Amino acid sequence: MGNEVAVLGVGMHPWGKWGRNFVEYGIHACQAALKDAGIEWTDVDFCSGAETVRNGYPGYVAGATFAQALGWSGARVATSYAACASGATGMNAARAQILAGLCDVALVVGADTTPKGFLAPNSGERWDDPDWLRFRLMGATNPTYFALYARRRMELYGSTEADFAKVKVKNSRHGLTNEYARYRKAFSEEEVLNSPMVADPLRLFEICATSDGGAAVVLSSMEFARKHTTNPVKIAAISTVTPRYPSTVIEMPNMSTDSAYSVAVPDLPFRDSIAAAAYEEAGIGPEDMSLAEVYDLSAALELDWYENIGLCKPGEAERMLNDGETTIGGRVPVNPSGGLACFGEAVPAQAIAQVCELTWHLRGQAGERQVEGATAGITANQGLFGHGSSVIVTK
Amino acid sequence: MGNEVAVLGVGMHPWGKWGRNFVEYGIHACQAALKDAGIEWTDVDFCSGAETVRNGYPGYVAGATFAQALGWSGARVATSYAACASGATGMNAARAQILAGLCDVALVVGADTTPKGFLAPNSGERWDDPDWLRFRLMGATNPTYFALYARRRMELYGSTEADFAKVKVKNSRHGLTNEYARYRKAFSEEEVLNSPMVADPLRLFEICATSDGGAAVVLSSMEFARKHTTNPVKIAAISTVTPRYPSTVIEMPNMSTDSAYSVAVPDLPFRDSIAAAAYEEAGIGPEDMSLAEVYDLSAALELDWYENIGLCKPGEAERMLNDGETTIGGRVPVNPSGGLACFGEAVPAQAIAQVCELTWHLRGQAGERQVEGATAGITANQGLFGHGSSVIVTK
Amino acid sequence: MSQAKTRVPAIEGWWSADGGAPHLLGSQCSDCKSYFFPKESMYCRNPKCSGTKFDEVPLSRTGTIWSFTEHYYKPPEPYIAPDPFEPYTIAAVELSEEKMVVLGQVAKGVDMSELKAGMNVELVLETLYEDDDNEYLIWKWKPLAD
Amino acid sequence: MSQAKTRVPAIEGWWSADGGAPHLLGSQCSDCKSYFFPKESMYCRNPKCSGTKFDEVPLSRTGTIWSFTEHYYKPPEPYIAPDPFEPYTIAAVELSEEKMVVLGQVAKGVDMSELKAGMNVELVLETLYEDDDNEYLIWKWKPLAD
Ligand SMILES: [Zn+2]
Ligand SMILES: [Zn+2]
Repeated sequence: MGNEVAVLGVGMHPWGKWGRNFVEYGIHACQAALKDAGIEWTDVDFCSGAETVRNGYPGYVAGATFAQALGWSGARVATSYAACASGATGMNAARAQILAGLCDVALVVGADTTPKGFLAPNSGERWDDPDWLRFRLMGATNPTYFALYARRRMELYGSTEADFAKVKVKNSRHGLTNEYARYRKAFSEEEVLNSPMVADPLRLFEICATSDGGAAVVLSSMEFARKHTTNPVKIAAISTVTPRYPSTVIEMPNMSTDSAYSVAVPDLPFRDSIAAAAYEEAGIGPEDMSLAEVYDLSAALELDWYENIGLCKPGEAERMLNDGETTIGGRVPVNPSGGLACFGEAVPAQAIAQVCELTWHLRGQAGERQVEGATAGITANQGLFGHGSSVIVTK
Repeated sequence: MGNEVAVLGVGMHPWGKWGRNFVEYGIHACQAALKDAGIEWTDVDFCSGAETVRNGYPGYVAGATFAQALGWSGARVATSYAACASGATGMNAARAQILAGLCDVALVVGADTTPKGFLAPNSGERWDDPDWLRFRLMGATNPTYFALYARRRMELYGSTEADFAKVKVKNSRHGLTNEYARYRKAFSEEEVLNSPMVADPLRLFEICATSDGGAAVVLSSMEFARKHTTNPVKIAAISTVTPRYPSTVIEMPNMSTDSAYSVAVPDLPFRDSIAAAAYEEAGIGPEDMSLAEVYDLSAALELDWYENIGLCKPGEAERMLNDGETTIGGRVPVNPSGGLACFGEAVPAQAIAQVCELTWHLRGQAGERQVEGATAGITANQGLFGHGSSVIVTK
Repeated sequence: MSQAKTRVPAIEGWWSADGGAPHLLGSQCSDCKSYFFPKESMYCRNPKCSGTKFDEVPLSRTGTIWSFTEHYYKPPEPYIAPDPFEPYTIAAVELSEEKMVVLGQVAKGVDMSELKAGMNVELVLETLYEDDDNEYLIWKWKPLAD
Repeated sequence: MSQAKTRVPAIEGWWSADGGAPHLLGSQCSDCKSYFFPKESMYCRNPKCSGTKFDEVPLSRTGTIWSFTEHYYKPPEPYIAPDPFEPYTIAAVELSEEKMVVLGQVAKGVDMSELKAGMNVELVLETLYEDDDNEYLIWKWKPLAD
């Protein structure tokens, strides 16, 4: 238990398509998290920003941008980037500073303002950049990859379009009363299945949008936390592992995988290994989880995650879903926040928002969407270029 | 001394204007550092990359890019950005993981491929971005800021153009035999003073160029290090502090400073506070330093650093320089590597390269430019947006 | 309509039709024999191998489908889409010898409903886009009659 | 040569000449009275203040020179340089009341050799660049006769 840090405060700015400066969302989230923690900004020793690469220099130096906006206090600063895992990397940087005894209190924050439509690569001809080439040579968009995973489930396990639609239906109901969610509308299975096909078998309402949003957490040493609160929620593990060679599951933005010709594939594929490392670090397992927040970049991908984080065996996710086990009230609710289905992705904020959600449930503060008696939860996401993260939060 | 980590290995790729992919420089440096450490890539638990923002997605996720190029090993990964301090932030991330007991061995790497000419802001109209506005509204380039600092010395202390030229002369001699330096030519004071005026009082040969280059260090716990070597060089401190409000010295890329109308200026200006935090962390002071590597973005700026890192009192830097105290063989040689004057800046690699240089001197491996009997050294740099760093390396 | 356009690769050095049937060009580490596509030329990506010598090799021109998808909307640039836009199918194919998965569009005229995971496919060359002078060729995957 | 061009600000809302002499427009925190330029409107940057209300205020139009420099080379875009390029001088000026340093070009016709740290200057408006229709105005610093 020597690896634990306290989640002293959490805060978010509502997700949406506000079109304002990302700094505003981040500061709003910071203020909320500081207030929730009951501390002042000047108590913060370390300001850990999750970077946005779409907002010029202020986004590249997000940690410093937020520190300046809150008021230069002499705090130490860092900014992390790891695609969808940026927020988790930011939390991991803060956790390590605390566990190393280099600081007592850290503020972790991520916020984004996103352009409309498909995420597209930067402009210019970049024949060296796989993210540019995949569009140029074959039109492989982000939904391409999600669709390949979805179709793979159908071919392997006989999953149906209705199964995928049901994930969206479930998440849309979960997020209905979440004040931070962008979309608060209960979708029916029929509505989802009638939405336009984007990348077969995935339809428009099954693919995650990009959003503006911001989230922040205040982390502290357990010693500091005990002076401020009783029984704080704790971070028991943060996994930021990379794949093992050869990684033979196709991943954004690549057009090819490693070859398993001369080296055997590892025991665990990459997505499974992310959560496995978190469980190992926390010393608890999937059976101990009360809830999970996973990256439903597509409705179908949520089903993969059930298996990747060990909630069920490969091929059993559809049964779990259809039996209501992952609905609030079920055995282990998944995405009680509403997930990306209700939020849309605000890249640097998302992994932090997942931890905010778990924290509210473990404290019993999740309101109408409360998972009763929650004692431990796990987050999971996967980004580009071998990035992924999993965070375990416990009571 | 519980805050120490070992510098187990160091490595660099020569600086230049090679125009190749930045990954190549980084991998070259990594291989050199791993070989120097006597370990394999698969021994590395944590791969900490310093980001380059000018090389597309592979640059944004530098840590993962290098980890993939070396071969996915399942290592944990992070990427840090902090402008000129990126490399130090990457080392600080690695140090914290080690001190927290989350990993034993970390590889820190930064590399860059830079465009020709002045550093210019990203394209497009960005009325929100101070880095864009300073060019648009007044043509405030990077040399503008260096020139303002230089002229301030002249006005305040009576520094002369000859003083600035002598810094370049000294550094050009220091770097003459450094195999990693880009420029290896001994400049005379006359040559420097005859070079074209760029931003008065700074001339072309007194302003740092942008370079391609790569540098890497292997850091480990002291316990791990003792199994692999005797008396490893240690990192005793890494400072990444932000300014304190109000910060009233003009800084890139801003067009204005904070106001000291309602809050008094802090005891230490920002640049002084960077090194002060490092000394406090290390528990030693300027008088203990055998050498220093500082950011001579301009020849004149090196003189500011003498005072900022406490080698002399304000206004005494010119005397120190002219008495030969900062020349190899003098009391506390500054930039024995040749500094940015001989390297040109490769942003994400530079703060790491500074630590490589100190390590060679502390080990007695610096060849013809060896600072004899070196027992401790300090690095310092300052970047954009409230970033700066200082690292103290000891024997 | 005058003469035929010149057929040029949409990207240089990634495939060849020299010696008959078209195939992708990969590289193989001289030390550990690992295959790479696109070609790796610097440093072997097998973490236990520090090989730096690579041979350019033709890759298997057949493989089996791992998964597939059809696109109904025009993707953003730099994709050069026909006007009017035409849906296209992408398949992920595991090469028979190298055990690596390579994406590619599926050959024109193949309906997505004909595809199945595990199906054998072969590599063909087709036009990706064209301008006034040239047709730009890219590899595509085409089901093998069995 | 027909009529005079329209004089418009090179950036909106950063300065004003309303009520006579030109001055920069800053903001002042209602709580701690800290000044900000460019205007802060969201959250006070004094770390000990959590003010979120700001008044737009005119800033001192005089100050003292902290430092200065003259540029001999054309800077990159987005600077819009005259053709042929003309050297320009930039001064860092501490505003007399607000104790903040604000950069600006030095007024045309002032030779850099006339400048000294501590010298009193005032704010004037001059053309930064022009196009067919407009002259774009920006603030500049001009030494005060004393
Ligand atoms: Zn090999
Ligand atoms: Zn205030």
